[in-house]
Formats: sequence, structure tokens, C-alpha cells
Amino acid sequence: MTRARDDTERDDNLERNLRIVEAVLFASAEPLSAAEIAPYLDPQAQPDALLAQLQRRYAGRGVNLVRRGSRWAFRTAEDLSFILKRESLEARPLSRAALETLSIIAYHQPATRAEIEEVRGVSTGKGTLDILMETGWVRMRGRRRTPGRPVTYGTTEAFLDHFGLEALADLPGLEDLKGAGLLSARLPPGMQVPLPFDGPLREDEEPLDPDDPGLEESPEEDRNA
Amino acid sequence: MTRARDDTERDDNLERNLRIVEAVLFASAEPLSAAEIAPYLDPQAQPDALLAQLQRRYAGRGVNLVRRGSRWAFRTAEDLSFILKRESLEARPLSRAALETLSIIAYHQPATRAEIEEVRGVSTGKGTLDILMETGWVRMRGRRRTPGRPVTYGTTEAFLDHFGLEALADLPGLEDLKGAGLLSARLPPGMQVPLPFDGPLREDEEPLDPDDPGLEESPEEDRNA
Amino acid sequence: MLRDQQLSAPATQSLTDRVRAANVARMNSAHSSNDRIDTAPDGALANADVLYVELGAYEGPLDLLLELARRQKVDMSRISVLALAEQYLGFIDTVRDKRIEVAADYLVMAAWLVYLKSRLMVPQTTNDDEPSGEMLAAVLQFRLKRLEAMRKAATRLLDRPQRGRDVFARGAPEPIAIVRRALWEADLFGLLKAYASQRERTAPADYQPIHRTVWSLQEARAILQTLIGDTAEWVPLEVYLGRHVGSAAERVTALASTFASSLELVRQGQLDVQQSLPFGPLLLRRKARDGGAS
Repeated sequence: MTRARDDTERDDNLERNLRIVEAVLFASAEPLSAAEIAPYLDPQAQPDALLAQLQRRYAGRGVNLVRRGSRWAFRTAEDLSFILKRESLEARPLSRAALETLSIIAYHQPATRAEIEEVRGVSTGKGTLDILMETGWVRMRGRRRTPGRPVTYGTTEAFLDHFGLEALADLPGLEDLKGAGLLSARLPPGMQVPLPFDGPLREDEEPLDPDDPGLEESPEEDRNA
Repeated sequence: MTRARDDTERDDNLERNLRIVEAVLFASAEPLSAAEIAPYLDPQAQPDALLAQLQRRYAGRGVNLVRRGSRWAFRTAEDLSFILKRESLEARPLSRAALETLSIIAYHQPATRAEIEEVRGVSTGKGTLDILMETGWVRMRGRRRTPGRPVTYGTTEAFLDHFGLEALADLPGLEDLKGAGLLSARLPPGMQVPLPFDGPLREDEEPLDPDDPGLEESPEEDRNA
Repeated sequence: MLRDQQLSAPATQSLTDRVRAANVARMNSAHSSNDRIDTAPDGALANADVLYVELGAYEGPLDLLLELARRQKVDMSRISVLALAEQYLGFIDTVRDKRIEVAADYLVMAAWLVYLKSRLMVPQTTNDDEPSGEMLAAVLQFRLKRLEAMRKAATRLLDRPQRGRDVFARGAPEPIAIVRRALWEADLFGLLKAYASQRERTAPADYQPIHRTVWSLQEARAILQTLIGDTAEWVPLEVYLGRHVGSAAERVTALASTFASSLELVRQGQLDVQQSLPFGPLLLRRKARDGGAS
């Protein structure tokens, strides 16, 4: 019977100490180490064991007890991080450079950055391509099988969707552009508007490596492209 | 079997929603209403039921889920106060006049300045009410529909939060004061003993004008009050 | 400053109101008969001499009355209002004897207490419209009890666990980050225009500048001088040029340059120019040596 009472007492003590650890960590503005928590507890309490137990208790909950170096803190469970974010949509017009680059990718795809620059006659900043990727209208298709293996860009279905095109073939050709007054009639006779292609990889393209994206902006490629 | 799976699914959903409520409330230092939590949950979730369940779960822990008026918040357990107690961070403790005014507003709300002054037997400086408004514990509720349209004052949810009250009904000694007929603002006490009331505007109150606050100290009111 | 109206309020109430107040007050006294009023701290306040010196420490006459009542060390409902009134009046008198300024509101209360005293000591006659002394006393008791109650309530409120002192909110709240997401705007027309204008801009075009014959001022002057020679007659500029300039395209530049040169020659005094109406023919002739016409 004495043992039973001892056990109960120990449990009570444990629970009491757990409650204190819980409250102290909750109220603290900074993560706390076991040593910093100890003064709040019974002299014979073992803060490390208590922390470990509390961590188990909170595992899988909306709030977890996490370790930050040698210190501990409550943090929102990572899978619930959406709670801590609020999206605000703001309409932003695409810059002229981005629009121009997009139009070239649309007509000339699959196109490498160097090819885009050749048509534009100016260099295209990395930022411009980043923005286009962010719009979701442009994607990296693959890599051209040429020295430097430059990335080829193409448009996405979201692009067709946004611009109300059923297929890329709906992009007006040379004559249509002239007819719409978008191209002047005085163009060199040799000039052509390419037939854009957003099908599967072409013969001169190879797939991207799964972990590829970062590579494309390497200076080597720029030089080779 | 289908039923079993449905049950499991429901349990999963419940647990997920509970985790979200837990995380949202943990993330915020200030109390949140069910309506503020709802957007994070499944459309068919019932925030009130979830809150009640979470409150049961945290009962007896070092951190409790407490109700503050119409809002909810996690707070360290009251009984751990002697361990967690910190020196009050308040730079300036409230004056006796301010404290008395605060308790009169709390127990007699909605109360006009004239009613507060009648209880105290002295006029209340503008500064006292200003200080109370500054603490965030007192707010202007509206205007009494009587000559002079005096401003009515009441307490806020921050007041409940600061003094650890679930609702005004938890004000200490409220029942005794009510029984003793000491909650009537004006002499003589009417047939009914009024209770402090922080709900929406009463029949004898009207809303403040949007640009009102400045008006309340006008000499007209003082004369009429 | 205390408002007179406030303190005299009980005296101006209707009789029925006062009766009701008195009843409630009496009822209440039955309720809280066990409720001992806290005794005032001894020491400073126990001494009447100190009391008046500290007049400034009281928040008005009601506060002072409450303090005096507490010094009776009995239940507020059993308190002798008469004794209280006498204490108050005695106190005010002492203060005035010592020529200490007493605020008007204390005097208003004193006047009211004198009235109360008279009502308490004179037996009530049946046809008296005035409120009875008991009623007035009950009103005063009620007010004192209510103020006392609010003081206690404030103390009990402060004794509650307070946020930031006893009970704590999350010390490290996790703020909500606002993620700005752009909703990109672009339309098909803009896209096509962007494409077309670029293609046009960079299209390799054969460009042949048109070469125009331009008469320089120098040339024009030389020719003009030759043409005019020594003629002293007025001759239209057109005629001179007609003789000399072949193509119509050349005529424009020739006319412009010749005209400019003619002005220069006029300035130098070698030539006279005349035009009789706007856009009319320009007539030229060599300037007469004797400086005749101009």
C-alpha cells in the first residue's frame, strides 16, 4: 500500500512538473534550455526527461514542442503553416520586357534564352524569365542538345487558358498580324513567323534532370548559348 | 465496413480540425472568436463544439483554453500563478480614482459619467476616463437616450482577459452586490436590480457617431448630466 | 470640483422614490448584517488632528463620510447616521476654526447633514410633505454602502489573477505573414503587339537613303550674284531660278537657299528685294550704287 501511495505521489509530482514546464515554455518569449526551466521545478525533477515526455505528448498536435539548438519552444506544427500565412492578391501588369519575352517564347518555342535574346535584340534579365515562370505561363521544357545544353522554354496550358487560345496554332501568323495592322506591310520578304510548337520534346531536346532548374543560369550556359 | 470507414474518416477530420483550432489559438496572443477561427476549418466544421472539446482536453494542464467574453485564448493555468508570477510590468499602477471608476463601470455598465460621479460622490476628471480607455479595458458604448445624450461606458473583452473573467457574470461578489441592491446606478433603485451588461446597445442607448469621441467632454453634456 | 446638484440630489427626489430607496436600504441592511465593514487603518487616521490636516487626501465629502463611518467600527447598516453627521459637522467646524480652506462641496454636504439632523431629531408630523429623517438617513447609508462596495470590488478585482502578472499569454506568438501574390495582367492583343513590334524592330531591312540635291548658301549666293549681274531692273526671283534650275524637286531647295542668300546680300547692301503682297513674287535687282531705291 505504501508503494501504491508512493507511485501515486510520484505520478502527481510528475504531472505537476509537466504542467509547469508546459506553462513556462508557453509564456516564454524565447526558447528555453532545460537549465533555465529547472528553477521552476522540484529540486529532484529531471527537466530533460520532462521535456522529452512533453515533446511526445505534443507530437501530432497542432502545436509541437520543438528543439532549437539546446533550447525548447512551442511552435505551430509545420504542416499547419498555412495558418500563419495570409495571401493577398494584387493585380500587377506584366512589364514590357516580360511581355516581349513571353511573346517570343510563345512564337518561337522551344526557345533557349540565347534565341530569345537574338529575336529581341537585347539581353533578357534572369528576373524577366523568373517572373514569367512565376506567372505559370512559361515552363522549362528540356535542354537543347547543343554545347552548353541550354534550357529550352515553352508555354504552358495556363498560358493558353489565360490568353483564350485553344491551341498554340491559334496564334495569328504573319499575314494575320499584317491584316490586323500589327505588322507594317514594309517588311523584308524573307521574314517569317515561326510555327510554335509545344508538343513533346523534339529531337534536339533532352529532358531536364530532376534536380536541374538551378543550373540553367550558370554563366557557362550564358557564354555557350 | 463502410460505416467503420466513415467513422474513421470523421475522426480524422475531427482531429485535424482540433489541431487547427489548437494551432490558430496558440499562434495568437490575443483571444479569437469562433468566427475568426472558422475560415481555417472545413466548411462543415463546428468551431464552437471544437472549442469546447479542446477546452476539456486542456483542462488540468499547465496551459488552459479559456473563454473571454465571445473569444477564446490559451492562458497559463491560474493555479501556477505562484510559480510564474512576474512583477507587474505596468509602468504606472492605476490611481485609486481610476480603480474605483473602473469597478463602477464594470459593475454598473452601461454607465454614464454622471452615474459614475454619483456613486463616487466626486466629479471624475477627464484624465481618469482617458487613462481607463488607454488601458483598453473601458470603451465608449454609445449614448444614453436622455437629454444631453451622455456617453455610456462599458468594459471590453480585454478587461475580461486581463482579469481572467469568462464573462461579466464572473465579476467577484456580483451576486452579493446584486442581492444587496447595490448595483443600481441611480437612487432610488428601481423595481429590478440591474446587472452589468456589456452586450449590444440597450433600448435607452444609441450608437456613437463615427466621429464622436471628442464630443463627450463638451460642457453641454456636463451640465445636462 | 464637486457639483452641487449631485450632492443635493437625494433632497430633490420625489417622495415615492425616497421611500423606495429607504426600503431597499433597510432590506439590504438585513441582508448584510454579518458583513463587517473593514476597520480603518489605525495610526494616522485614528487621530482627529491628523484627519483635518489630511483633508486634501479625501476624494470629496462622501469619501470623508465613509472614512468616518468606518471609524465607528460597526456594520454600515447599523451605523448611527446621526453620530456620523455630528462627527462630520464637528470635523468641518474644527477645520474652519483652524482657518483651513474648506472646499464648497464639503460645505454643501455639511448643510445637507444639518438638515438631516434636524429631520432626525424632530418627530415626524403626519401632514408633513418633507421626507422623513429616516428616509434621508437611509439614502445616505445606501450611498455609503454602495461606495464601500465598489471600493471592495476594485480590491477584489485587483486580487484576481491578472494577465501579465499571474497568468500569461503565449510569450512568442507566431505572427501571420501576409504573402503577396501577384495576379499578372496581360492580354492577347498586348502579347501580339509586343511580338510584332519586336520583329519589326529587329527585322533586317534594306535601307537606301534618298539623296537630295541641296544648294548650300554659298552656292546660292554665287549663283544669285551671277544671275543678277548688273541688272538694275526688278526681276522676280522665280524667273532667275527658272532659267537656272531644272527639276521641280531641286527648285524647292534652290528657292530656300537663294532667298536666304538674298537676305544676306541685302544686308550687305548689294541687293534690293521687294514683295508687294504676302506670297507674291519676290523681285530682285542689284542695288544702285547711288543708294536710290530700297
